[in-house]
Amino acid sequence: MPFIPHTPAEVAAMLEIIGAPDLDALFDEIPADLIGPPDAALPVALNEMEITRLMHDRVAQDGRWLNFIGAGGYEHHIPAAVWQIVTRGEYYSAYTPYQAEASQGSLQLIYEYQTMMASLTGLDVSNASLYDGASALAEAVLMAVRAHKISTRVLIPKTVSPIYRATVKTIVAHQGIEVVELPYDPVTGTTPVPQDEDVFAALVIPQPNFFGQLEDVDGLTDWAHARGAKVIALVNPMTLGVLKPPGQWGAKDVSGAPGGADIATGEGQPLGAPLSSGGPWYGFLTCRTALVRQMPGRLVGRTRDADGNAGYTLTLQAREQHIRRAKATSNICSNQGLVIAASTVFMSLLGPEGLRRVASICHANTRALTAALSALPGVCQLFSGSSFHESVVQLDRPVAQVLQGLMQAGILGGYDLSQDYPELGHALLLCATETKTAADLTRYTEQLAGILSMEQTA
Amino acid sequence: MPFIPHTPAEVAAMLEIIGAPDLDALFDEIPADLIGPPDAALPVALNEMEITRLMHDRVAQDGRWLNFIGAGGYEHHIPAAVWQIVTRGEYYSAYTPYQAEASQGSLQLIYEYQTMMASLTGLDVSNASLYDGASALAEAVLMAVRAHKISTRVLIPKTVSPIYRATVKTIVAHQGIEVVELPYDPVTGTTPVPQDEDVFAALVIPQPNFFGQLEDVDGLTDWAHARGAKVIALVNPMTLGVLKPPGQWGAKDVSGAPGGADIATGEGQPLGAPLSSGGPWYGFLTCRTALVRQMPGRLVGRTRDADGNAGYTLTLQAREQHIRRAKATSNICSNQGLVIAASTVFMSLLGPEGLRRVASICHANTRALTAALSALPGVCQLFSGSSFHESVVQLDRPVAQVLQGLMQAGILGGYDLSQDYPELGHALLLCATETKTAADLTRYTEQLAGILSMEQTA
Amino acid sequence: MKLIFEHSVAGRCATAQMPHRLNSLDDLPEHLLRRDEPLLPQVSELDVVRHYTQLSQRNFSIDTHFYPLGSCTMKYNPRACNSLAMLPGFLDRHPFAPAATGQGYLTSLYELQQILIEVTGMAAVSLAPMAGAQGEFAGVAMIRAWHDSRGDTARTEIIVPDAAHGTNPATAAMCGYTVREIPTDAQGNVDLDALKKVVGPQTAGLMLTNPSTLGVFEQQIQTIASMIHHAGGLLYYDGANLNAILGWVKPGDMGFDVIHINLHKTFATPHGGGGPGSGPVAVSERLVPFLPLPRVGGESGHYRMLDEHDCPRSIGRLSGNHGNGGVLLRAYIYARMLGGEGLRRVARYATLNANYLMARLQQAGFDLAFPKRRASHEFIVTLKRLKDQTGISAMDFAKRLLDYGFHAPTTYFPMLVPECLLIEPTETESKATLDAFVAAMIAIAQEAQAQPELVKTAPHTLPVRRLDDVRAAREPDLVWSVGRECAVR
Amino acid sequence: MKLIFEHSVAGRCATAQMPHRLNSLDDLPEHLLRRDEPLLPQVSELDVVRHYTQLSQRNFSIDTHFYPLGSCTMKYNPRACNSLAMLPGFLDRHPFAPAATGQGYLTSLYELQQILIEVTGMAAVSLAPMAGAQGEFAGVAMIRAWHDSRGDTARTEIIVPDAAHGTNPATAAMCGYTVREIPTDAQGNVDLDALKKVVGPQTAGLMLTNPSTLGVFEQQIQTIASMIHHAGGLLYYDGANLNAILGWVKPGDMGFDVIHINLHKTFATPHGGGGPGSGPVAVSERLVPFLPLPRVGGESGHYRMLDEHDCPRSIGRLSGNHGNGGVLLRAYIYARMLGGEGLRRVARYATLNANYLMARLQQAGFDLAFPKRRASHEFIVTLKRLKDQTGISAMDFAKRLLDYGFHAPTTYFPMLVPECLLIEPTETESKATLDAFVAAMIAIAQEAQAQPELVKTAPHTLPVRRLDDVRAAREPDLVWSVGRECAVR
Ligand SMILES: Cc1ncc(COP(=O)(O)O)c(C=O)c1O
Ligand SMILES: Cc1ncc(COP(=O)(O)O)c(C=O)c1O
Repeated sequence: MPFIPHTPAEVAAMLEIIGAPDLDALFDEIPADLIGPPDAALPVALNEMEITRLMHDRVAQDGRWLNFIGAGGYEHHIPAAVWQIVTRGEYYSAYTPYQAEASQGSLQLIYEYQTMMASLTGLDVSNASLYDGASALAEAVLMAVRAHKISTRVLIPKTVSPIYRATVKTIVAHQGIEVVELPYDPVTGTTPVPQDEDVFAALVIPQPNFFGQLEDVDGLTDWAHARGAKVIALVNPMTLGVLKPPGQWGAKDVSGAPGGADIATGEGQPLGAPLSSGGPWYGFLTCRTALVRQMPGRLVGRTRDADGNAGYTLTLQAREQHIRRAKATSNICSNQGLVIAASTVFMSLLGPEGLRRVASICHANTRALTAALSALPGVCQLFSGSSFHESVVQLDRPVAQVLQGLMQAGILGGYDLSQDYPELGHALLLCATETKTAADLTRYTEQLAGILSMEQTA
Repeated sequence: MPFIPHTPAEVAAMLEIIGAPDLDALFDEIPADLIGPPDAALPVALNEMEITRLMHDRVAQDGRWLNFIGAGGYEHHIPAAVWQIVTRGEYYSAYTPYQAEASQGSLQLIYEYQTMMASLTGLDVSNASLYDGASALAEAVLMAVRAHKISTRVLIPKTVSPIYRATVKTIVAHQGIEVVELPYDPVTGTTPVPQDEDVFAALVIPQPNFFGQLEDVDGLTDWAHARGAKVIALVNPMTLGVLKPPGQWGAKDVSGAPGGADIATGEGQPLGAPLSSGGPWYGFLTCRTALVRQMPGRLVGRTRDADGNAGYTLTLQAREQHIRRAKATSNICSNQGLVIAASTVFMSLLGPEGLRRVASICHANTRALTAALSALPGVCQLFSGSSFHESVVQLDRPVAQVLQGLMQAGILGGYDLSQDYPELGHALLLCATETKTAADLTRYTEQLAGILSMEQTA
Repeated sequence: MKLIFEHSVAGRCATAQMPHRLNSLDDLPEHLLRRDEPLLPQVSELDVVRHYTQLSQRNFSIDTHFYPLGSCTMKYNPRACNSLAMLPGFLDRHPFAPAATGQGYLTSLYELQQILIEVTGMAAVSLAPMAGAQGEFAGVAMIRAWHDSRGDTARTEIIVPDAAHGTNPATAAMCGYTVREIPTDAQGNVDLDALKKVVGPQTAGLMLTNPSTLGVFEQQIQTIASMIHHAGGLLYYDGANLNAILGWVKPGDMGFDVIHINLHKTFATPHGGGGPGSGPVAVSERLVPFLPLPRVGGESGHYRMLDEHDCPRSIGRLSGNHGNGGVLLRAYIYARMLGGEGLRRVARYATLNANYLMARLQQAGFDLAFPKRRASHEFIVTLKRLKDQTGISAMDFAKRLLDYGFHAPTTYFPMLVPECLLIEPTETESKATLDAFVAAMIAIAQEAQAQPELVKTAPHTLPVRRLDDVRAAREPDLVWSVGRECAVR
Repeated sequence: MKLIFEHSVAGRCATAQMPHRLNSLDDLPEHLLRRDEPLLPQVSELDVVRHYTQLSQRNFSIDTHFYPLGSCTMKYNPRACNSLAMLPGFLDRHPFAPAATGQGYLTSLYELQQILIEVTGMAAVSLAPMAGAQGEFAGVAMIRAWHDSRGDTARTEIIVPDAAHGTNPATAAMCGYTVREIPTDAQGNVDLDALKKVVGPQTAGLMLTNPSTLGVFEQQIQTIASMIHHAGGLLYYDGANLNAILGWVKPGDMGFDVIHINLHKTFATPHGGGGPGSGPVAVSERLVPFLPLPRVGGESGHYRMLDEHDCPRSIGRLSGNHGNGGVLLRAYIYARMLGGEGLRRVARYATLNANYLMARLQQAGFDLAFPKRRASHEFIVTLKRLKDQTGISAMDFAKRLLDYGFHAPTTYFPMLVPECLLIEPTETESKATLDAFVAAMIAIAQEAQAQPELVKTAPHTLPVRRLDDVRAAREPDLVWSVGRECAVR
């Protein structure tokens, strides 16, 4: 019996103690008509050897590719130590640290994670993760609206990932929140300071934005703050090794309080989570101390034990669903604990200098690739202004067709923008992280040159 | 500086304490003419990302194969838990448990291993491993000669792996030991009871032998014992789930003492070590209590601590080189600790029933494959008698040529015996373990049929 | 133990993880760049490995301890699920890589969908929700979408029993509903009279866990279902306790319209110190169009993710991709290793273990919350009598269990049972382990009489002693900063 | 802790690891089959995972503790070496698979050979030896083969300094030589006069570790080499301490003819609780024909294992395959991550750490065995004075260090220094760790005066207290059998 240790003799002894004649009797409180027969449609058991062969075959089927897709998920080197450590049973098979004294490992690690994320984003506090970047943005929107108290209008630029915007809409749909999308400047691919004069609760500012372009975060922050709204920074944490942290966006505010975004959120994947077809990744969320009681998700605090020694425990749980129920800041319960454990180990291994270098090389590689591709006939860089580690090029023919051609050469050439942004024409979003060598960039360039030199098929 | 944590400030502080002006000064006792310049011929450092890419490329280059080679290394399913557990840092990065109190993990595990191996082979005690099966056989020969005291002649059948025989010769070469090779019966592929009437120290009995055939272990054991010689069993531990253990070979001896082999040895790889191009595997060695002081290698014993609780420690070290020096039973020091840790976890997961089933399926698969192949024109099974999970078939053309053809179809078809045993003609040794499905056997059979149906190339 | 930051030395780094150079960023506007240095530790690779290895040893976990945390289904997480889901090819695949490059992966997900449909008795499933609570969200949002699609927009309430997990009312609120809580009767069933009183035209639906978090099977489920359906509402099944009936009772057959499944419970995916989980949501026929996106569609060899074009009436997306892919792979592998028969066995033996443990504890003198009922896969012990006698609370008792090498059961949930321990042994634990746990429970009960202080001040053998929760909440210390080192043990 | 056998229950098994059926064996003769059942545990997968996970926590290791075990070079074992060497394709390859299916693997080995040749200054290398001692065996066997090849068969002795590791004399004996031990002078160098007396026509060779196991560099090495060579003998270099001079001094340049390298020391491959190691043996030009088999030969894209046909004068084979392949891969990966510069840095910082630690301990009042010498990568503290004063031995001191969370240095080796601690910090430890170790040493020295019993009865905080070694040897209990359960802690 896979994973069930009982022997017939034990079962008999246990039934005897229970006073039940047989195993079926244990279900005797369930209305008999509800109990079904064994399900013949389900497959028969495979032993570990068989499933191992099956999964090896499946993964072999999917091949190895040279990947230039970014668009919200980034291929980075993950040190071997990261997942070797976090898949240790003590982390992997523990649950939420409800018994603090028996969970100091997870708890201290989360406290360290909170510290790192708060510092990286330049804000005061961090929670212990949400599901992913898109849903975390939705939670940030809800949080800002709760904090603002007056308006339920939220401004989200079109330079935020379309899929993130869709997710926000799904999740905030039933709370009377009005999501207003802000247009972008077709020349720079960034969000101009809006003309909007209505009251609103929050402005979301992506940095870098979905096109890889750098927004005028200072101007946007100051504009929103001047109107009494909260600023939600949507950032790629990998870039924060070199880009100005949300906590420092904009001017210091008149009252002398620090300026900066009020909330920062985003996808934690670049910090140590494998692409893994999209998950598990995690959403991070940091904010100013003043907002902490509006924050969804778990928080770990440092405290003292009966001997006065430091120890760690879940805290401020009065915000959470298991205490607050219908009045909780969110319904979230399980989060992405193991992935933030990986991130914590990842950030420890990289340190400030590693993060800086990785980010700088991603930037340099994408710049170099963009330049090389743009030099080809039929290709041009779409936006002016600064981009970080993604950029948009325009092709002389449908992107899907070109990507198909690149696939023949083992290359995944980028993300086709024409579905989400038809106004941009044959626009391709590409990304070359630190994992790409000069030879990889050349290979891409040469293959694309080859494809574009062919007659265009209908 | 890869893996070196020092900062310039720390280096300066440390030099100050030492009282050395600079780092070079630390080498000032080394004759200056011995110190060379930096070595330009060595490659420059790769960071982890780069070496990761390189090794992934290398492993991809080597491909995936359907393997029917055995000949001393056997493809078995290894439960995922095995190497996930033993590569935990606490096992992986510990050394020989010299400080027993700080090494109870490794020590208790070895004690468990010793118990399992002793029981599996039907003998009294086991050491904590030797390097591999071939070198362990050499150590067993030396041990038997020491124990016998009179003769230095050792009989080794030709049905022992040629490479094992070669290894024994290398290792015992300088101790005046005469190795006599015993012929095999060309009909059964097994070793007849010898005619040899001279005194000898020990007889090696392989079971199954290199051809996969089962030897008359009882007859051979009794014959050797009747002549006052020791019996060294050379066994595949995986088969001992179903084959008679060495400790029970032959008749009980007249004095009422148990019969059976005096020493058992062999390659531990089938019990949880990956093929891994040949290593690290390990040699096991078990024997009767009476011989324990002749045994090479480490031994763990159970004892008590100051409170009377059970604990484990290295023991009987007076046999070993670090105490006994030139008079030690062997020069072995580092052994194959991590691999026996894997074996111990492996045996625990399989248990007696698992071992039995795996062995029985290996046997059935090889039988089925042999039968299917033998039914092809141009193929016949070479030996009569019983074989276990390897068998020899004779082809109508050179084996190398056929193996080459099978490789085109992604199949490694077996081990070519014609180099080591030219007298057997076009003989191929094949092995189908439990990892092979019926479809795999069919694939092999069909491919071979295809190859053999072609005209023979010169 | 020191914090990783306390190992930091300016200028140190884990060099093998460093790119060789820092590339120039001078093409970027100065004012968009970072000036200060983030507070990440500057440590060596050995520092990191040693710190987090040592830290890990300060956790209880399934791999090291019996972990009978009620409602959480802390069963053995097979190691093969981890290693196979982490094969390099699976890890390297980008979510936006074309479906053609992911047939191996998508086939696995598609087959998982089929398995989940089968065991729930529903018509279709979406794997998108990333935990149980998000599955609940999707479910209640679909209930709303269904009512809306019929123009039935006056329904404003979701009914939730008082025993429900906090995620249920919280979810209903997130979906804009008012929560109507209903009480539980003495046998742990829903109080039907109370239910009758709150059901009406304003009822959008009812959320129910069955077996409930009280550890008993709701026997009147069919009556309840018809009451709700009769009033025009829909039934939501919180599948957190599916482990108890897997392969025996299909939520669809009980009359439920929507269900989420906690793969990190019933399907043995790891809990990872808090997550990731996965909460696929399955629905009956009428709700299929509303399922969240994406779902795996297509046919063998040509599977792909269905999107807004395929499913225009979907409630939409819940995440940037399609849920916790790696968790889904683990669940799939687990399901295939168990097969149909094995999945059915899960409920049988989880129930056996719970009833055995319950019987043993009852015989040892512990009070059960529902002594007349069968346990499902879990059950409740109440220590109220002990508390009244000795002042020792369920929390004290729980802490003392840690000293005996057992993770504590869930405490103070469900809230309606005073001083409760919700105990869920799961099917993967052996009789010997359960017996050892009973022995510890008995020993502590004796200590409670003989040496109450010992229990009240527990734990005594863990890396820290009892932690001050009040201080943690009053003076929140949520992030570290330089100079804030404190007593180390 | 219980033994795994004590968890065993008849009829239990880890089902997922079971083939579905037992195949008939009735074609095999009855008398060749097993009748009894081997004593393997009958346990579940969770039993196994939990038992061996818990057990692991009862070990000190590099990943958890500072481990300054002299002569063993317990440096950080990079995790990437493990994961890359264990890529499924490497693990699945059969040793007899044709070279064409292993070019990725063989290229790595070939390049490792080149790296080892380069750092040793020798002409060729064989990766076959499976640990240092087997490398020694191969080396001495080659010395013998060389003399034999020249008809110079009257050489019967190998000279070994008294400070040598036990494997040296043991190896010489295995190769049929008589061992001539020579003393060490007060500065830790070989006593040249004594050497002169034993060198002669009967001398086959000399085995030397340099820096020696006394932690000092043998300064007269060039003189020694010419003495031995002059007498017609060869020089064997025990490379266990290569970490101390890696990239600075090449054994070949010192005049050595043969060297083994402990990859599990200098090249950071794991020690695995005792092994596997790897002991490649490198030789100067004249010994090349005798190198053990196999070696990797051929050229890029066409590498293959050289065998008896290629190298007919080889001393032969030492194992069934070609050494510890997986260990070789790890060493290769490590070497590539360090590169030439990084390898040279190893010796520099290993030396820095040793000299720093030595200076600190000396300043704290500890006696050094060779106070006038530089430490190489290790050094010796002698506690003779303390022993005389307090009765506290090096062993007591070592056990007390465990209580402080440090693995003990090597004790009582080399034997010629009384009450010695041989301390090797390695280059991967930080100053902070060394400082903490010094603090512990000082604290224990104070305890030795103030509370000697505390030290004599240490350890006090480990899973077991001081173990009775005498009992272990007098009443050997080497295997367990049913009914032999004993006190558990
Ligand atoms: C009964 C019940 N419902 C819902 C949930 C929420 O599931 P998740 O934590 O996966 O969001 C839980 C989790 O503990 C639960 O026990
Ligand atoms: C100086 C010295 N020589 C030789 C050896 C033997 O090496 P191995 O254990 O790899 O056989 C050692 C091992 O500890 C050693 O320290």
